[in-house]
Amino acid sequence: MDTREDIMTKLHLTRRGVIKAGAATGAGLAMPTIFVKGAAAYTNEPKGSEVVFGFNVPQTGAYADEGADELRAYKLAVEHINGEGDGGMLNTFSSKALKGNGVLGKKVTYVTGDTQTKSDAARASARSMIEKDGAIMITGGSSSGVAIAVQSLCQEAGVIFMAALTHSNDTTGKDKKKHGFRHFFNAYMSGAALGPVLAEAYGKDRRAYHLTADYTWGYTQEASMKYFTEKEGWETVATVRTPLGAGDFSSYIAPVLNSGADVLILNHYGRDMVNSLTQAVQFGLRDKIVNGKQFEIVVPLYSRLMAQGAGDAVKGIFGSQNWNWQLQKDDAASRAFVKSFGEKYGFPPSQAAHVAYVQTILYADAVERAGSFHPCAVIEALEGYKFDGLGNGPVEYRAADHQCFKDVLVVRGNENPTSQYDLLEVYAKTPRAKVEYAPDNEFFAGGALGECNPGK
Amino acid sequence: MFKGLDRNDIRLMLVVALVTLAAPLILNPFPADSAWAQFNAGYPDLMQRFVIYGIFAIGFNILFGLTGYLSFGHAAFLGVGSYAAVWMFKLLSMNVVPAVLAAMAIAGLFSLAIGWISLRRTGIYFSILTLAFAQMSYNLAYSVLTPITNGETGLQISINDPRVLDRAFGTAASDSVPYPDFFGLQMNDTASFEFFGRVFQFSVGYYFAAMLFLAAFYLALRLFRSPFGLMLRGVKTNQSRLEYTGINPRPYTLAAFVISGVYAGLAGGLLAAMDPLAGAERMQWTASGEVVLMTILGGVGTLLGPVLGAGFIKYFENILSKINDQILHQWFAFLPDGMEDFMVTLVSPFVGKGWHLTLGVLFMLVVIFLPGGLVEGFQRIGRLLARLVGRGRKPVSDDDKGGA
Amino acid sequence: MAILEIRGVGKRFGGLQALRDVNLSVEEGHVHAIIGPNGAGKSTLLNCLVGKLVPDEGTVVFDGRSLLGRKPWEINQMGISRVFQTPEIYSELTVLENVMIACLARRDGVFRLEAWKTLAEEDDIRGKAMQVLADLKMEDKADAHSAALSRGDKRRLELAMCLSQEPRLLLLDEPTAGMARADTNRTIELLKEIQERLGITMVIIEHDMHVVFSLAERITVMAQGTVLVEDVPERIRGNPKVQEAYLGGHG
Amino acid sequence: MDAIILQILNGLDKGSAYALIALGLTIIFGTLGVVNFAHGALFMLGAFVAVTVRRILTLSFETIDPTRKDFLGNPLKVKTTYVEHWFGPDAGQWLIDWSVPIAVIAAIPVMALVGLAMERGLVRHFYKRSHADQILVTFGLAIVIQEIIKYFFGANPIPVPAPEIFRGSFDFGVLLGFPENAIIYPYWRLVYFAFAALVIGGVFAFLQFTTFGMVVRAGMADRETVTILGIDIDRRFSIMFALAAIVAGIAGVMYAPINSPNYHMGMDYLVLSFVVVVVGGMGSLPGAVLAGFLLGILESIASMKALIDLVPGINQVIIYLVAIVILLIRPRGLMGRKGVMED
Repeated sequence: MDTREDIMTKLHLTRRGVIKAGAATGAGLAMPTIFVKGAAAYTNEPKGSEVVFGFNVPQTGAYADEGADELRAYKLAVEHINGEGDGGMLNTFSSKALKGNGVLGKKVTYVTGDTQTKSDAARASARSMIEKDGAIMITGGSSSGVAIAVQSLCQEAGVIFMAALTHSNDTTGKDKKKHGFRHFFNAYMSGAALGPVLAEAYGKDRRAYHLTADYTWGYTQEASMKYFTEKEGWETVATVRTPLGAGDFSSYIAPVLNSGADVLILNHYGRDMVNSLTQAVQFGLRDKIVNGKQFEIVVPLYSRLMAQGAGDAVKGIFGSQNWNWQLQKDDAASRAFVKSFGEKYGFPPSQAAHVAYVQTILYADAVERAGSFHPCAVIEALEGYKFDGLGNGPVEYRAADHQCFKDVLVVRGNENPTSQYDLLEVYAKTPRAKVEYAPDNEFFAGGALGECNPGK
Repeated sequence: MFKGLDRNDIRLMLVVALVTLAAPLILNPFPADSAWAQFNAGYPDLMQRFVIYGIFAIGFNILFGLTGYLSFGHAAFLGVGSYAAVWMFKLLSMNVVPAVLAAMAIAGLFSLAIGWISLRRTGIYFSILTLAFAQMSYNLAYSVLTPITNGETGLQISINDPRVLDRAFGTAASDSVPYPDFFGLQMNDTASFEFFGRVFQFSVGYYFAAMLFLAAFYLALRLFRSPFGLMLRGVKTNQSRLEYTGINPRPYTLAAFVISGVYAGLAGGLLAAMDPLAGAERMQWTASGEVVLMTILGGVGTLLGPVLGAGFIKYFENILSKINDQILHQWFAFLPDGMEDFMVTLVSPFVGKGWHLTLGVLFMLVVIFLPGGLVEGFQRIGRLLARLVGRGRKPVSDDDKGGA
Repeated sequence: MAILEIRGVGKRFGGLQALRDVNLSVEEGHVHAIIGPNGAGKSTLLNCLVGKLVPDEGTVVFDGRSLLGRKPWEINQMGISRVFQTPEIYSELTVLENVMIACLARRDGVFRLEAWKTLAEEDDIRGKAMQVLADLKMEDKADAHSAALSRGDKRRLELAMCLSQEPRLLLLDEPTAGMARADTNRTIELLKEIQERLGITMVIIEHDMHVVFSLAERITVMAQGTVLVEDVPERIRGNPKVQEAYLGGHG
Repeated sequence: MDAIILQILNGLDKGSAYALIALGLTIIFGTLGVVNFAHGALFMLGAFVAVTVRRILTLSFETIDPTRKDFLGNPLKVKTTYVEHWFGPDAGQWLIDWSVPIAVIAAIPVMALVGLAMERGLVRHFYKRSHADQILVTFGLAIVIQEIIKYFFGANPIPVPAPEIFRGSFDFGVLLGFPENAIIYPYWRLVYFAFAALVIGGVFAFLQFTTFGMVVRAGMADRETVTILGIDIDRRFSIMFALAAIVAGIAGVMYAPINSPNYHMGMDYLVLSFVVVVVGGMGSLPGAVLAGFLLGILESIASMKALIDLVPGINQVIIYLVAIVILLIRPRGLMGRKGVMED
């Protein structure tokens, strides 16, 4: 380390820094004057009256619509932080640090980028936000791969990453980072929340067949579901890996009935889930009686857009969600959010929009409470932070792994939807205590947060 | 050094070198707080991508432009190069030299194996063979090879990696994830100057990649003008004549295939050196298709074309996708309210989430109006300028006579 | 001494016996013509010589070494060059580049990876190529695109490529096909001159009797896949078998 | 045993989809010599014809139901479709239910127009250009088509259900003496298979037994000669392009209930269809069909659990592996002609 620093001093290079000698040279010249960026204490320290957030969401590719919904929510959050609009969940948020005058008096502006749901493109986009636009915080994500890739980039660059949609255990497990924070729930929590509900609804004597997307997220989802259903007494007949984007799942679905299984668990997301569920229903699986029981299908992770894609096929099918706008029935915060989002855009927000909004507010609030944009101070303010009034009831950002802990929703496909927005209905809330785990739980072991890195 | 090159080639090389070295200045024409700052491309990440994808496309063009063999699986070599580089970072040292060398070596071996099989066929049969190999690599890297490639997330560096050499020399950082460096100069070290509101960023990573780009360009230039290059063009024009002239085309095409594979490996290694993460998407057919498009768009078989094509695509991908309604409103703020909204509505389908649309339209326009690719466009502008200036000299871009 | 010895060569394509027991020997330094009506098997025989086809039976020996099973480039490297019926040139390259490829192939053999040295440094090769072009009075077209050449010039270019390799045996497949009489005569003169100056052995396949009798020292007449008769031109002219083969009989 | 029969049946169905897509592509390859990267987009457009027809049939007007509330607490607007309003609920529901077969009929003229417009407006000018230029321009076109669809329909898949009576599956196993549920096959896939067989047979019969077809086949073999004979082969080629577009389009319509249409599905099938066409052999229609079925069946068999457990990842690579092996054994694919797209 020492030698490296020596070399850098000699060359007047600092990490992402400034040539200090340039100032002297510049001052000596009459014109044109060379202004040197003032020495910063940390990466992209905001100097003027504005501060830049980076919204890095999928705008092209399979998750473009989810990205669009996230972006809507980000814009709404920025409005509320800057004191425009009706304030949304700022009115219900347990912290009152944000005053509607931006963050630390600086007006929030934002830049947007396209992750294309590819780790590469997502990092390119995030790097351009950091290097070119001076973003102080990056938020977004559409898949766990992207979220983990961008999270480690932010760690290296010294900015904060507020993950939006990422469900893999690894994000706050073996790939956790000091600079990364996840509000969204994870595969383990889905399993923990669904296990007991499924056992209650379908009985403890069930035989499950897993179809699993053949990549990292699929593996963690499968492991979690297997663990928690077996804990309830279910037997796992088989787990089969399906190629990403297979399109036609018939050759995977057809053997299910004859395998002795009476439940099919689809560890798929996005288009894979839409297609595999549609096709499983088309096979008539749910009309069959196997082992003397009605055959059932389970989709551990739901999103509203996926439900819309699958249409009628979701009716009566269990899954889990981070948040659902129908919570507004008995939650004032959700009501406030649905109102301000719905009035601006004309339809209720999805869980993607919710997590995007909440993460932005949480970051801004942490800065305000810390009194500084310095990433180390912000991290300190977020770690172990307990809050309420953002739609999920009481929530804690656990210091050990930067994962939010809260109640998890079990949802079910609505048998009689009134519109394309209530295809899913809230079935049960599994309390936080039941989905919580120790930081060194086997599903999350390995990896370390590392140290706070102010960059420069 | 310039022995054997004519004046036009030397001039071309010098212009390319000058532009490359001055890129941080040239690509930043707009003040940072102006509405047009969006179009600045002079930040490290994008400049690095320009030169790295330039290397990739130059190498691809050595195969496609000279021999006419259209590989639809070249991204596999880029991906393999990236994985090799990251593994070197993890196992040996954060120094980029072993990583880049390993990337080139592994990609070379990989392309030797694939080329040896695929070159048994010509035309579209060859294209499909290369495509099949690349898609297999991608599918496996994304799924069952996850232990080696870290699948969906991509291979990353972690604090606990062995990094044998770094530990032996005591340069291994223990408290945080290290960054690739060139004997102590970290790739993400950047010096920035502010000058009349323009922020110029000089990054170590960019200059490291740029030097390798210039070397790659120079080597390609010589290769184009070499007897070897002539034989490759012979393969493209009339393979059977070549056989009856006493030349076995196979070793030539295989050599061209491996050279372009090594170029791709170098590009992949550099991508990993600039940003130490290797994702499987780098090997997908869309990535292979992208380098084909870069080459055709710029001008097949010309020296400069593929570089222009690479720059064109990467520029529009990175710049257009970041333009959002907020920025559009800024641009058209000078118009009356109704007009402003109308203009924003008109333009917004082409930027932000619609950047693909613009790119598609541009592809069609270029291929319809500039059959020779962007290089032809430059030549036309050059000729026009020459005529305007009224001097009889040939314009610079005419030098790019690379062949076919 | 015979430089090329063909003994008992036969070739079948499915049910068609294209060549049957063909025997032929070509003396070094001679111009040897092969004539015969369409379908006589002349081109098939030629393809068996250059490695495009492999005979089913028989032997082909060039300068004491068998040609059977060798690839076209190996046969060329042994000193056999071929001019095609329709000119086979590198139409996207310049005339000079066309000839330089042939010169390089002669010098470097089947494969040589030298990507660093440029053509501009290859003075010897360039000089030799220019020399051959000058011999064929094409030096003024050296920088022209070969696609733009006239048909006659394309044929001369192909000839230049073959000659630049200093072959020991030159195979010419209908070198004057489709030419006007004046061009044909020029070609005859050219070939004569080359033969006199360089003493290259030539095998010419030709329809045009004018060409054949102007050039050939020996003539082999083929019909229906086999050799009908082989002799000096004077005796071929009056041979009744030949007249029968051309004029009537088998139909 | 039953597992293998099951997968062969699945493979026939997958194969009929592959064959249909590849058929149109190979018509364009074979007749026009054009590398059409926009062919996947035609398939996708077909699927969106199904979406559009369903949207049109479900066009509705709103009436306010004051007794119910929407998500913001305002009175709920209840939608009634026009077809139900006009034809009564039963007939209206029936029309909506049968939207996919109706869409097939609608897709024929629509796709013919799209095909003609593409050929006349763009592709025609690229017959004499290099394959590289053809790739660039058709790829550009594919992106433009797909982005236009995304602009109007979004990126999310849109469900297009098959008619109600085709839901559920048929138990083949019982017929063959296997236990219940051993070999099941969804009704809609039976329909799809029959439909594909019909279309493929139709195209072959058209090319084989009509004068038009004979001329086109002659044109495929030797374009110049046919032109010399004074036949306007260009006009026929435009019609062939339209035909290819129709085949791709109706394949897309019928596939919509299996694979919910999304704007990107064309690109997803593009690579696969190229592989099928080339494995079948350039310029050979029977080759494309044969390769489609072969790859479909092998892909299905490779997705059996026993095989995946034996060779991990085999289901990920089977198609490409088979393609490589076939191309190495047979230089021009299964039934390719010499000299087509070999340089």
